[in-house]
Amino acid sequence: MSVVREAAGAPADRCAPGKPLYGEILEFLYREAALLDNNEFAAWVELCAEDIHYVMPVRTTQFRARGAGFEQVSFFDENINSLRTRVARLQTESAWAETPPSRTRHFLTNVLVTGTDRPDEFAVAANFLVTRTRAEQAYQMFAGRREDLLRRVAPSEYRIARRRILVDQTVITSANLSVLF
Amino acid sequence: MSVVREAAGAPADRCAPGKPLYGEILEFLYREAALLDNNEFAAWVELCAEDIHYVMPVRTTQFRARGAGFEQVSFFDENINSLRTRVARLQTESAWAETPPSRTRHFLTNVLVTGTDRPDEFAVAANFLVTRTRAEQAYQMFAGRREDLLRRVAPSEYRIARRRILVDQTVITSANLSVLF
Amino acid sequence: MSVVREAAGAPADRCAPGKPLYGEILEFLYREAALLDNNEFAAWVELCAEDIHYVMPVRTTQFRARGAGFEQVSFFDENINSLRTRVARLQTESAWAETPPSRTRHFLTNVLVTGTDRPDEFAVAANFLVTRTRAEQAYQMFAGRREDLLRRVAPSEYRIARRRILVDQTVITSANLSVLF
Amino acid sequence: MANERVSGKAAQMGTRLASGEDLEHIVRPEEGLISRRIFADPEVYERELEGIFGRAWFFIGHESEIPERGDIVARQCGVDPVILVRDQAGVVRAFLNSCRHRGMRLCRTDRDNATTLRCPYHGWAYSTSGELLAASSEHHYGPGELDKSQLGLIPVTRLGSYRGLVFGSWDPAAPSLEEWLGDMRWYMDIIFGRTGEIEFVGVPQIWDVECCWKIATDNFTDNFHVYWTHQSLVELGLLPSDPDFASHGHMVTLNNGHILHFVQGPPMEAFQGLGLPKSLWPRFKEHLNPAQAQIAQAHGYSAGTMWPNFHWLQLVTTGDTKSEPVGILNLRLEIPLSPTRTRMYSWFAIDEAAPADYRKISYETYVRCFGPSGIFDQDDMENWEECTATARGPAAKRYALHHKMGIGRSPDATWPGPGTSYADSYGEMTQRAWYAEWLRRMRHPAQAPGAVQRPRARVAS
Amino acid sequence: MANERVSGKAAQMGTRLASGEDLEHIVRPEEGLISRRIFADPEVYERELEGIFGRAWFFIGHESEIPERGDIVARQCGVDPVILVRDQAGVVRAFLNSCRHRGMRLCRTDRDNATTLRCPYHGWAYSTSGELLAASSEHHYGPGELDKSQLGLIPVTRLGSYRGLVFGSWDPAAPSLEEWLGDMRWYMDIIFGRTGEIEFVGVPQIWDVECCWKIATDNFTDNFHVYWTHQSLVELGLLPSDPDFASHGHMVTLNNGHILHFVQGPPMEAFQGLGLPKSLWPRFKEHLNPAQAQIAQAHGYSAGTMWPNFHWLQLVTTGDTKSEPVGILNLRLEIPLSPTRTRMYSWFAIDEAAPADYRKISYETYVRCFGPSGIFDQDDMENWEECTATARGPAAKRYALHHKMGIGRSPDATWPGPGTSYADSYGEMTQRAWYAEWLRRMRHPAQAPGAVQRPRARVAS
Amino acid sequence: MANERVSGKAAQMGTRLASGEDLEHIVRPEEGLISRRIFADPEVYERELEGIFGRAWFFIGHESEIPERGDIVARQCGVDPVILVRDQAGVVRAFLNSCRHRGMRLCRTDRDNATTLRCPYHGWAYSTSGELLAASSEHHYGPGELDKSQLGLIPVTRLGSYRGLVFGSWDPAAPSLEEWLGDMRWYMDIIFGRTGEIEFVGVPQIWDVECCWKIATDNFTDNFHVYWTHQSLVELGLLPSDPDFASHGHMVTLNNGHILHFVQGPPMEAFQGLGLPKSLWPRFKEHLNPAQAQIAQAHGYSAGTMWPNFHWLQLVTTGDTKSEPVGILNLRLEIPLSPTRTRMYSWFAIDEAAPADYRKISYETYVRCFGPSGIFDQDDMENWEECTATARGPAAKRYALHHKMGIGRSPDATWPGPGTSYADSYGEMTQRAWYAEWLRRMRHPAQAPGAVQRPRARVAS
Ligand code: FES
Ligand code: FES
Ligand code: FES
Ligand SMILES: [Fe+3]
Ligand SMILES: [Fe+3]
Ligand SMILES: [Fe+3]
Repeated sequence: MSVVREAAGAPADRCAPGKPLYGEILEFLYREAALLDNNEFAAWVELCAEDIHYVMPVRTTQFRARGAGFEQVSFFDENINSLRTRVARLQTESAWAETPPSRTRHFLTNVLVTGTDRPDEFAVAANFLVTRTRAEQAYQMFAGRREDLLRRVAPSEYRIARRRILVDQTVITSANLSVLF
Repeated sequence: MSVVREAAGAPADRCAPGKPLYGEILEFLYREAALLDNNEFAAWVELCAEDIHYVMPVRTTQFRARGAGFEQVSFFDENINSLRTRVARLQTESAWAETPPSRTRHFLTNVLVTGTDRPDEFAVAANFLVTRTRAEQAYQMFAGRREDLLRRVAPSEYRIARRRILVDQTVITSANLSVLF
Repeated sequence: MSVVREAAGAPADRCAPGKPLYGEILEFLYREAALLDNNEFAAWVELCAEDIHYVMPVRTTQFRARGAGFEQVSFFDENINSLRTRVARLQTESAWAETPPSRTRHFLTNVLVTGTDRPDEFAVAANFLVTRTRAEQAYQMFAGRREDLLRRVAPSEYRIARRRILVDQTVITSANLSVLF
Repeated sequence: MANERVSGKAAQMGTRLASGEDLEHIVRPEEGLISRRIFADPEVYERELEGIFGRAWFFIGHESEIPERGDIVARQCGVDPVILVRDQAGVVRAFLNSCRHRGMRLCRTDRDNATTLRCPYHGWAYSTSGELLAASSEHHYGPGELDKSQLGLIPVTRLGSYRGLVFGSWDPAAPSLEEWLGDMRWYMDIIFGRTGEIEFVGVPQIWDVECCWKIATDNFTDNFHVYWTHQSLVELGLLPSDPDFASHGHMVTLNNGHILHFVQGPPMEAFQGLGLPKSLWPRFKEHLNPAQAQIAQAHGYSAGTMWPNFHWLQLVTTGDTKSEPVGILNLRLEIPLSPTRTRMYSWFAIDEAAPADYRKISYETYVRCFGPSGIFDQDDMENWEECTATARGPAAKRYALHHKMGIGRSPDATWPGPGTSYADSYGEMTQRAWYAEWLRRMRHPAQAPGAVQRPRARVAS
Repeated sequence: MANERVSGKAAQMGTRLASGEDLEHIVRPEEGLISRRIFADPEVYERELEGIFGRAWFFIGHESEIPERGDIVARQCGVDPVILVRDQAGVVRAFLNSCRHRGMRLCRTDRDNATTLRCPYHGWAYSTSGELLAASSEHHYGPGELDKSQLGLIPVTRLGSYRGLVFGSWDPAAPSLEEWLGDMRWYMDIIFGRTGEIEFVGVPQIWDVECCWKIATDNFTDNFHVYWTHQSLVELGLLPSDPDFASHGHMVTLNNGHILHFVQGPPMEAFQGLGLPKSLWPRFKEHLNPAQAQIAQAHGYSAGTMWPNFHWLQLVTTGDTKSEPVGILNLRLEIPLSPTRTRMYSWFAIDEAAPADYRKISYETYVRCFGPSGIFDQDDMENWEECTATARGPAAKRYALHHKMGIGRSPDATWPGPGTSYADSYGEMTQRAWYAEWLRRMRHPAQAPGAVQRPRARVAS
Repeated sequence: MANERVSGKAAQMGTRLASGEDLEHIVRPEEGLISRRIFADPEVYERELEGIFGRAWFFIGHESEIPERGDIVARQCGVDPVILVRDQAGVVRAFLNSCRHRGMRLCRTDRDNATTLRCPYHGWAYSTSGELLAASSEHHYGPGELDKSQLGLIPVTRLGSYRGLVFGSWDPAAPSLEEWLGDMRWYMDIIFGRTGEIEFVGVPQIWDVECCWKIATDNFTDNFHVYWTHQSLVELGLLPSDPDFASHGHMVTLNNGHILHFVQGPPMEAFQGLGLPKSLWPRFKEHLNPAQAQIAQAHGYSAGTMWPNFHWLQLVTTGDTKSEPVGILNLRLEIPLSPTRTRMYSWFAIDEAAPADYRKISYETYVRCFGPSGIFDQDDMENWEECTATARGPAAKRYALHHKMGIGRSPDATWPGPGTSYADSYGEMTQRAWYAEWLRRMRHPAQAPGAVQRPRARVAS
């Protein structure tokens, strides 16, 4: 385990692609995404830590000097209870927005892993492109960057301790956000 | 070669990102995709095994309890002869759907590799996003997951023994499927 | 450093995924993309070599026998001075096309690395999907392949010595190309 | 209770367009002149929606697609979404896929099996035969406010079935299905009854093409494009190298715009008996009359259009360069989405009597040759899109397409079947007949489209 | 200088459509019959743009969204883009977000704080109160060519504010905001004034739904869908299992199409006092009259529509299965983008007097339950899209939806508030009142839409 | 054989819109008042298609783009797709890119070299001069059914060329190209003939902008936006810091809506002689008359619009902060795709006599400054999109844009060229002249658009 725990972002912190830990985390991300795309939500929520904060801030158009436009108000602002409630809802046969289910695909690229000041926690950032279609629709798209804090709980086993979903649109061009990111 | 041959999907079977075999397979997938995107179809079909089954099932909207909606009827249901015929057709100057050619790009992400009970065969799954444009058109998109069975025939050399193209749309929003996946 | 310097494209030249150099280059590409997506243009242009040639040829629809349709005329044909001018412009508060800024995401996949006849230079090709949204717009897409020549100037440090942006559309379905690739 | 059907003044749209042009002048089937204008024009399309899709008979589905009680498929009748269902009594029915209350889509899957249909919005529940079993919060309705006997699902106004093919029409004044199909039934017998029952296998392929729906229908009765459009297959040896190869046959025009071809293939056994396995040929005589049986025996290819947008393609081909030719029965339907966008349906069908190995190879050959990935169809769609794209401009709209081939040709009185038949299946008689029916329909628009109606009769099947 | 306002002949569109149908025949609110045709028809939509969005009063934003001088948010008034700004004198103003010169959008961010607005195209600069401070290349204009005093920003024709809610209208002949809201103000006091000031927190969520805007408005005054549409939450125990649980209340219809509901929740303290913390209840009597205070005290839920497209939702719920119910105030606005596409706005608001812990849990519960990701709202949007999709076809357009619940119910004279009130909040009175106003507006189209105008009065706030 | 040209009644659309408004009232060029309504309105756009794009003269391509016999480029004439081809005799011709048979697009590549054009659908083959060489299955046509002499490609109705620029019109009654260009030719000589021949280099850049085509044309004759829209380049020192820097010149309005500017640059040698290298300046006197040569010598910038949508931009600039200014000749064309979407073409052109190093640096500077990636153009497109977006709503449509600058300015009689000239190139005379021609064209719609026609004359070039 060659992860160094120094100031975030410093080169020494980086866990470069090709390193075993990077590969392990990549595999976790891919398997996690497959659970979402396969509607295995109960298994997915098991990967969330008890203290998870899962948030997707609303974005607005702002001048560059005012930052990236992420607002205090969010599209998602979830803890483990509310995520479990969402998942339980998806298990009913009356969550109409997903009954019948949408068909999603989570494309994860540009993954960067950085150590934190805790040896078992890693800052993992990834570009996400989520495509979604339901009924006879064309593909809807959600693009952005996801900033995760992953906690290693056993070899090759992680829990999502924090997930910030930084979506690129200010106006979501989708009827709803009944899918997870 | 650290691939373990046990029950499919068991953790011991997984070939994690970063392992040499994973890298070898990733390179194969990328080079194979480049052949398709560069219109090098003759070279591409050489990568197909004599016993290949290449299939893209039609998908329908179904309640979750009835599964993922993949039907018996397919958009593609090919063996080596029919694939070679498709490729031979693309070499003529009268396959109008691709004369002049479409411009495609095969984006492969979320690759997972699993061993099988044959030491030379690997189950390789990848998300695919294929973009396509021809003439003055906007991009068309095809998103889904590809489940391949790759057979290692020499170091760094593979043949596609099976390819299941699990597309996410039920209604293909493209005039035709004259491109390969 | 296991890169072999032989005829370009020969298998011996390839630097397969999983090798340390491949990982190093991947990380460079991802960090470079993040600079663009985070509007850190000044830092980005520092990654360009003094002798950079940055070009995006216009593409036309042609019969296959006439090649891939890349023309002599380009959408971008830049040297270091013109890139620095573009970046300086983006630092003003009056480059209206990007004031307020677009929100882009550079998805890089299918990365292939090949050695060249110079030990410190590597041919790096990647599929790019760039999504862009500004104001209340839906996502615009740019898909294609990027062919870079990267020069290693220190461990884990590279400069972009050449970038060819091979876009798939003949008609750009975007009001302008005020974003970088 | 207020009557839900209220008469509005019938729209007398006629054939004159807002621009001052008259469809009578720009669509002249008898002269073989069809203006490009009708292929990309929003106003023409709006009139087609009412005048054609609001009142002609349309294919909805095949009875074999809903074999069990409670089986449902979601489809269209014309362009309106409907469900085709086999009710609990086994009767095939079709309803607007829209709740009587706020119009919510009732069936949101492509297919299902259900005993009741419950609306997600307020829970109104309907039986598979369309009755409203339960509304929502019923005790909050006052007397007469909720007449459940009048609030069953809206049945497709006219429903009929011939040889398992279920058709519907939204026009209460439409002729019966039998009358409308007329002599076309004689030919449908050959395609859908030659060996007993025909079965639609699985689900259709569905895909959207950026073309006018009429460009596609025009192509489905066009034999002489095969050599040229599918030239790549000629080069590969999958099609004969004689440009006339698909001309050795007859075309037939019938009342109400129905049209068809029967064509002999190359002089090989594989191209006789509609490409069916030889073991099935004796059945022709059992299931058909002698003239029909002889037609089935003597021909390899057939294409027919049940006006306006439902087609059979009976073909003999192979999906690769190494295999032997095999018969295929392909059914096609075009549903317009806009003046220049069309949803395509393609089904594979087969004789219930067919042996298993033939079923398999016929299906595989179908998938490889037809539908969006088909090595035949791919190139047709390129044509459809580009024929449509060039018809959009104001200059193009001034010019007519050319449909004159065979305009002076005499019918072949020796043809044993009904209708007007012509020897030599290269010609544009069938297209001219199709457009003549189109023009006739555009002249007489639908009943008052604005009336607020409640469904009439319960349902008929 | 030429007068920029030029009279064109007023369009007398009336209610007759090009097809010959008459809206009077197909929209019959008094009978509970609303044709599906009006939910997906381009012609109806074009008339709505002029007849409704060009002249009714529309919510633009809340004063708390622009607390400081120079604060700006970019919004719509009707469907036209406007900026809502607090000028340097502290006056709230609204202007068309379009430069007087070539029409460039002046404010291209969602929010900003500025002392002047400078146009990117030629640099014309405006004060926050709309004056043109400087044009471009002024010395190149001849005498009378650039009358800056006449070239200030185009103010929203009528602007008004009630309880911090800023509304605008493009109709110079519109009644005053007070007149237009009329008795609705009595109820708005309860929602927006029960404990003092209300604050809109942060920015709205904004998203686009492929639905007719009217399908959504119809839903916002519909109480009896809750049990069925949100059945998943009944299953999880987040909603009561009694289908009548949301019926224990009153609905009210008012002049000008305004409508609302007040509903008691389950007999628990959490569902009293509009779900507000008990510590705030004494404030009701301080800020409201006794009848209003009693209503606030006795109810848990309320939904109101300030005609046509602005809604409050006052609810008590929990966002997960482990928490206690909490009150939420959610504001909603629908801006149509096309006949079948609508931009949705959702704001979270809260009493300024609310304690910090309640603010936090109320906000979190709002995010989890409402807006595009909300476990409530998600399923509503599925309904909106599918109700719209089924209304497009020529057959569907012949049939009416059913809005008859309570058509014969007598008003409840004991209700202490203004308007016509009905006991039992399951019913379709409020929808019928909404459509009646819609029809009235469609009968009397806007002033001559074609006149080339220059802005009138400076601005009023 | 039936005559393929059938007269329909000519549409007398006039200037009155369906809403009752009259274009005469809302477009008042003489007063500098242009209603926002015309920039996003589907009805106005439909009328433009017939009234302008169906009958004005349009730039198709430059002869240097098809230097060899058989060279073809696919383009538009107006909005209809055409091919521009140099036939085997070397004659330049243009045809509708649509097969005479079913309308299939004949040339499906952007450029090609061919001796014959064969249609993919049924194989009809045409020569490069448009003759139908072979149809399909010809022996299946009866006598008179296939008159090949009448079935050549549809030529662009009128075709003409001036200084290598090929223009076409679909109006048989159009004046000759020479007449139509009129005095504009005097100025085109300066731009396209100053040193001999001009060459269009390579292919155009093509991209789609979500704007009204007229917003872009308006911008191409606007000089005083440069300082403000391109302020970022002022900040970087690529443009002078004096807001008046582009005003030192003349603007000219001509018959038929043609308009142009000639502007002096800063008093540096690089900004004289149209920015061409000094070595070429002596050629001005050889190729131009003295007045023309003097204009070429004395100016650095020029912009001209060959009404309605083809523009030259002659500029002197640098693409980065380290280089010296260099001359650029950029040609621009806008093809509308919808009321609010436009396809942009941008070509780089250069004097054939130009030395190699100048060619290179001029080209590179062009790419960096103009077209979609250009550090100049990028910001213009932001304006075009946002000016269009704000013009969609019913309120915006009531208000006019402001085009009054210089409305009272007197012409400058000392200008040596034809037309009405004004000193000081900051002004809106040219826009007013452009809109006056637009209004004139909209008053007199095209010939009977509904006639089913067959092409007339073979072709003329
Ligand atoms: S819409 Fe079906 S029950 Fe209300
Ligand atoms: S458009 Fe605003 S200054 Fe010209
Ligand atoms: S369409 Fe060209 S040959 Fe038939
Ligand atoms: Fe075909
Ligand atoms: Fe709801
Ligand atoms: Fe400019």
